[in-house]
Amino acid sequence: MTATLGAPPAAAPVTMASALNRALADALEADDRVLVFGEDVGTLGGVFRITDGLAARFGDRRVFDTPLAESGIVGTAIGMAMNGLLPVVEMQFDAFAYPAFEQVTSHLAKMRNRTRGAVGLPVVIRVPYGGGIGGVEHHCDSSEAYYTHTSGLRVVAPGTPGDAYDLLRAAIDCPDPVIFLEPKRRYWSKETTTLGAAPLPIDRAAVRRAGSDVTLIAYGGMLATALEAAEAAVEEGWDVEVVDLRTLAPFDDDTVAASVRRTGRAVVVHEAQRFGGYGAEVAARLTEQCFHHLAAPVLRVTGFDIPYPAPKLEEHHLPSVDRILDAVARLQWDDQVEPPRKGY
Amino acid sequence: MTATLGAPPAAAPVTMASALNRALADALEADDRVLVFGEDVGTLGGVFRITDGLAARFGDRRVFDTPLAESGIVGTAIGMAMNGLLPVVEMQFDAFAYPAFEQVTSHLAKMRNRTRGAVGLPVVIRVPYGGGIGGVEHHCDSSEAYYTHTSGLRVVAPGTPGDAYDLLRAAIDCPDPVIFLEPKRRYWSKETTTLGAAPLPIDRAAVRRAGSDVTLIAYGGMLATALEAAEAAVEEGWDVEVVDLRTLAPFDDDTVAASVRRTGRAVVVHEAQRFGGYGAEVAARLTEQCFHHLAAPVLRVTGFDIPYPAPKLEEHHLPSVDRILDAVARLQWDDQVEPPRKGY
Amino acid sequence: MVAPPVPESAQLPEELSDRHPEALLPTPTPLHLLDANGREVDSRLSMPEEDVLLDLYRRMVVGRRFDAQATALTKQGRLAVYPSSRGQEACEVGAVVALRPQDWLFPTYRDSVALVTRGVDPMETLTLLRGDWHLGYDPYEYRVAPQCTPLATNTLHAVGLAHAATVKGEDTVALVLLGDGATSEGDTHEALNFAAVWKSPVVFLVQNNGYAISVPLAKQTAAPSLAHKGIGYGMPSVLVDGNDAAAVHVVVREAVERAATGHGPTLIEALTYRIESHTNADDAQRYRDDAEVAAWLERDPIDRLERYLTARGLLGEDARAAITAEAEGLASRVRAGMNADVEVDPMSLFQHVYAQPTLQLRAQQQLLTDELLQEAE
Amino acid sequence: MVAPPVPESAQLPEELSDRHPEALLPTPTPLHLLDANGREVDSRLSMPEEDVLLDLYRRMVVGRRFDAQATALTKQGRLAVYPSSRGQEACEVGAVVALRPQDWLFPTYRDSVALVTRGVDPMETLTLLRGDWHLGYDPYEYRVAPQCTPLATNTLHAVGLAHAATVKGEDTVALVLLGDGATSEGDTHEALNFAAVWKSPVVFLVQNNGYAISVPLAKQTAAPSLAHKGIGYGMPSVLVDGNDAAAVHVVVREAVERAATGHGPTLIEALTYRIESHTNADDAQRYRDDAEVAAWLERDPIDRLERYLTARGLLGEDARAAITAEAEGLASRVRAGMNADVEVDPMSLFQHVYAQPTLQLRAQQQLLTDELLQEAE
Ligand SMILES: Cc1ncc(C[n+]2csc(CCOP(=O)(O)OP(=O)(O)O)c2C)c(N)n1
Ligand SMILES: Cc1ncc(C[n+]2csc(CCOP(=O)(O)OP(=O)(O)O)c2C)c(N)n1
Ligand SMILES: [Mg+2]
Ligand SMILES: [Mg+2]
Repeated sequence: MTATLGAPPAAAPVTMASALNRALADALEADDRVLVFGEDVGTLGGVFRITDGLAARFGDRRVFDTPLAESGIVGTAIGMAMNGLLPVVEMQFDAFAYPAFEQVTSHLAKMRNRTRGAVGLPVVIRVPYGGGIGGVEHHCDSSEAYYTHTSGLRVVAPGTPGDAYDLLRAAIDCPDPVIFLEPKRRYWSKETTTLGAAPLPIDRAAVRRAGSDVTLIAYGGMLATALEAAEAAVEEGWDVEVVDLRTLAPFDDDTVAASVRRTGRAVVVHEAQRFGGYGAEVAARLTEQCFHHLAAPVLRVTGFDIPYPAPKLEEHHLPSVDRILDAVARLQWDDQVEPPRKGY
Repeated sequence: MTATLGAPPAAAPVTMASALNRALADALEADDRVLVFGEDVGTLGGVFRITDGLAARFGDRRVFDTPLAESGIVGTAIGMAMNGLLPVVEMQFDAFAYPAFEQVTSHLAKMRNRTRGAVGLPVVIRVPYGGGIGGVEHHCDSSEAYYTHTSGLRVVAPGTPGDAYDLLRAAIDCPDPVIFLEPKRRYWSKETTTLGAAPLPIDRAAVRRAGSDVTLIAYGGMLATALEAAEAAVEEGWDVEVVDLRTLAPFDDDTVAASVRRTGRAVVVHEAQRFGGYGAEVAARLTEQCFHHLAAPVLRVTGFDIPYPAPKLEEHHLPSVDRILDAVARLQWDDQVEPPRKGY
Repeated sequence: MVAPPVPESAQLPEELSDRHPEALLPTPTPLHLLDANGREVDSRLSMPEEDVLLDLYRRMVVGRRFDAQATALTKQGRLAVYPSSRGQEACEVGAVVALRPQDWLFPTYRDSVALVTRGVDPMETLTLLRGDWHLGYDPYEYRVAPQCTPLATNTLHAVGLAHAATVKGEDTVALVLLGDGATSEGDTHEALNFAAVWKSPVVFLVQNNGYAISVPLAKQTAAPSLAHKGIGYGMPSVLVDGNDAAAVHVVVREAVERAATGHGPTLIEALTYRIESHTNADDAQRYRDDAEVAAWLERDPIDRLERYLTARGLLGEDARAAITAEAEGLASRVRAGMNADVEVDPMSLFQHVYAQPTLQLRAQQQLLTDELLQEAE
Repeated sequence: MVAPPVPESAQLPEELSDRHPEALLPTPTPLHLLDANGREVDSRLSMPEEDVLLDLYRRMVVGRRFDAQATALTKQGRLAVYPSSRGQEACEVGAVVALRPQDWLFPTYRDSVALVTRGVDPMETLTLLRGDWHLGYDPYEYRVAPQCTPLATNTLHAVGLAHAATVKGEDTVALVLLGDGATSEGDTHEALNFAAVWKSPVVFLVQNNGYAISVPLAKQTAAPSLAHKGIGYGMPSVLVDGNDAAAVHVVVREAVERAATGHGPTLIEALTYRIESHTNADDAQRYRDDAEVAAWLERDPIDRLERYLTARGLLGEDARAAITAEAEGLASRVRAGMNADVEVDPMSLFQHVYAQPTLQLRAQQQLLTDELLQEAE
């Protein structure tokens, strides 16, 4: 292999925002059927500039602003998908996807099944989600639990720029509808990577940091916090493994359960409110699958059961490194009552 | 006490439908601020006849049909509650509440908190939910997980006629917004009871059947099935306790955890799809609270992760007595590997 | 301000509507071609060709027979539920016959007669209502979307499909059916707006049958007519007698033509009446008078066209006999089909939830398989 | 069909609209009282009393000063975000001054100047935008609903509140503000419809400022005007020059009067322009020309009324000085208030989620308390 021929492009620092922009551009380039639309995604390039430059490059037939109506955006995307197109739509902020809830649950999620496979709906709904950016009310919701509970949807939440690229390309290629959750707080985070060089399949979790004592399970906006906590735990003498779910539904049981069986302890982390949150599913299914390997219950570090707080208080609501470490500390490291099980 | 004065009214057989009707009538009678409205609830008395006769009795100023728009119904109910009324609205079927999702999540659930307690919204949303009645698509959803995950809402699901009465009266009296889930399949079930004679508080679970070997946790449409399973389990030699949650959120940890600590084994049952379902929360929190008392993981018996099936196949989807018994059987009764823990 | 006169033709060049928005308003009374007695009336519409009229008649008779058969099957417990189109045949047939093969139909639960008219296999039409599965036909085969139950949601699908046709440069028009009640839903508003802004080739046909289950129109809207909503979107609108198949047909045909030639969407309100209860599970006597039903029976869409055709000598004994035979043939096929028990494979529950079954669904399928084996033992 | 002439007054008796639905349409050009140079024009509206005009002027000047101060505070990082009303003062002030004490205002995020005009404490107005809490004032104190961010959802709250007033026999009118973009949401449709069917005492004021963030009106609607939507609900509608405070005021006052006297809701579209970017976080240069902004600056609502008042000798030096002093006083109070750091008690996170804190929330509060104690150590 020479330096000029077939050499992979050099890795370069890239933000998640520009990785997403590149994924959209490459998908538009690769397949004429891809359309990008939503509120302010055309001329403006989106309020987060994720679609910056796309309308100019691909024309307003393929990248365009719609009237201001989210049910309308998702409902027409469904019709377009029925007619052979691949719509990628943007909901401007998480809570502003709620008006489309009926179209998502009653149609987008069910159409393939209702029609016995005749009508698939390869629609991607991009949702900037989560907090940590000082946004005012309604701008920081984490609504993954609503979507992951809805059979027929795939739900994806990248935690790194590289994954943002790979997962968005995979979501657009996917024949199933995908709710694509973009962690706002990570839009401007950087990674030095070669986009698209070695994509992991869309439905696979990834072990981001190997460790033997406890498994931290995170995704999207909380991945970086979990990794930070894992580093901080070294000081406490804990060897922490971090699993990045990448795809929330369907769940990669194999990867996650293997990790938890290895470590015997697990903490799942998310920003969303705790009760009935996605972490409950993770905890319940891991307990079902790994009960005899668990030295302690699977713990959850989550937002509180409150409406997302105002900017001045969000730091208290959001899972922090300390709160994660506190949970890890509660995992009965010196359990006198219960002897360590087989393997520990 | 004489036979004529102060004697409680004699217990009589009553269906859940008529208990609900009576609760509405008594609430309308008791408080002028109560209004009942929705689609077809006036002249027709509702498609399930839950509001039968109310418009005639209380007039169309207090019981009335709205235009056909669920976001409109919930949104105007919010405005009415802001102005001192107590709206009790009906969503005709479970899936037809989805158009109101934004009003429910972004306003109904949050208003009290946003306004620092200045504006409470004592709205009750009645939702006939669940299947088992041979209904066609979109008529049999179980959407409790969407609501229980939404901080600020109370979610209630009666399993018996007596409770239907008590809980609906309590919901209407409650200063918080309540999603009131009525199990369609139980509308015509009967109980011999004196309505309102001895109501349990709205946020308390009830042990419906005492037992020492395992706790079945159920609510709404699955309560009867769980009780049936408990009876059938006697033959297998299992002494099954049945806890009726009554209120799904906020959760009555004390009652449920006490039962599970006693029995050391638990199965939670619901019709809704499994992944991210309400049962995940129940399993996760009981495991957190009772880990050292558990002889086996908390198991879930739920609908499959599919859109609600057509009438001919629903029996295969819905938790049955057999499926519950199978789960109970999987609770490692003769666990050779792990010795029974303290207390068992 | 005095509004300019409305032009004679519904084929409204866009410049005109820009200069004179009032041209987007419907006529104050419904357009029609035949009065209730089947007599031709003065109209701005022109009468369709004779073979078209005969075709409309034939399909209405066949459609009604199908409808009656389906209703009968509910009484025998062979259908879980059936929302009848009886009385609305002029809308269902008149509109569908105006579609070209490449066009799409977006029907509701009410519109089984429209499906049969479009050529959907009658047994496939009834799959949903028999409770076998959510849908019995392949939408692409007939260019008919699944019958839609969540009200008004199909309006947006129609706009999306039509817009995609525009994007792809295809000559396809989408006709979406909705009821008077469904016009109150937010989705209807969003669909009318998207269609108008995008100038999508869509025809919105509101079958205003006076009720949304038990709720009469007066509790649904205070508008002069539902067609008066069009101008608020910049969309031409038409009010038509929905029991006059010829008029419905012409009006929809014009709208399809407008759409196909790049002039954008049309909103049509057809005034009609549902003769049966909302579904067999409903009891219409709780909310409407027999006298009202009787008055509408006088305006029956089939009788009306039959009188016209008979008076013009276009409907001889032979033709009648052939149509009756066709209708009875269909009915007996439906009876036979519905009386045969259909087995639905429980394993199909897990198919097509995703393009590829997930590991979790495979495990759940295994659980059910085991249960069924155990039961069989 | 020739439409009947529109009657002179907006005070439309209902019978008339029944007979002549076209009477519900807006005028083809916006109603106004003053041209861009502050000269009185021929109008079907009558000029408000002089003290009212002076009051409108004063409040616009004060409102603009407040707005400028808030914008400045975003640059200093003292406000998380601020959506400016600059350029829209005629709408915000003209409308709010038309409300009676017992009426309610349902504003959006854009309408801080409307709040200040209504008398909401300026510091309480900014609580949301400073990021202290979601709302700084007690809605019942001012009869002002929380500023609404989810677009169009407040239209339904206004209808509900107004309907409740009717049910309770109270004389209360609800004025709801929304933008041109918000008219595309389904909730707007449902609200207009419910209000019209219920004849609720509501006034819908659409501030059409030409853009929804970056999206121009032409991509939002194809309607002749947004006011043309009224007829589709059977609701009278008015198109008004939104930079003419006197005209906005009179039109809203008439609508409030109609509502209060049992004649139901009115839809008003006011044509205006937002001079600043959508919020301080937005960059309007990405989607509109400086020339367009310049043209609208020529139509400034304050200048216009100032010229009129000055020409009529109603605005002397003393009055000007007093108004300037009031505005500057407000601005410096706002500056002082915003420069003082406000502590927000983290424990307030758990309050008012329910009327009584749940056991779970108490446990979560304990967790946070412990954390904070640990940190403090
Ligand atoms: C979103 C939604 N809400 C409620 C229903 C329940 N529902 C089914 S049909 C119907 C009445 C519809 O009336 P209309 O649109 O006039 O149609 P018609 O039945 O008269 O043909 C209602 C309320 C539904 N299917 N979808
Ligand atoms: C339901 C919903 N969708 C999207 C948004 C994001 N958003 C905030 S303001 C805005 C534009 C609103 O335009 P318009 O209604 O014209 O009001 P203006 O800002 O011009 O006053 C958008 C899209 C929102 N707040 N709510
Ligand atoms: Mg109808
Ligand atoms: Mg605007």
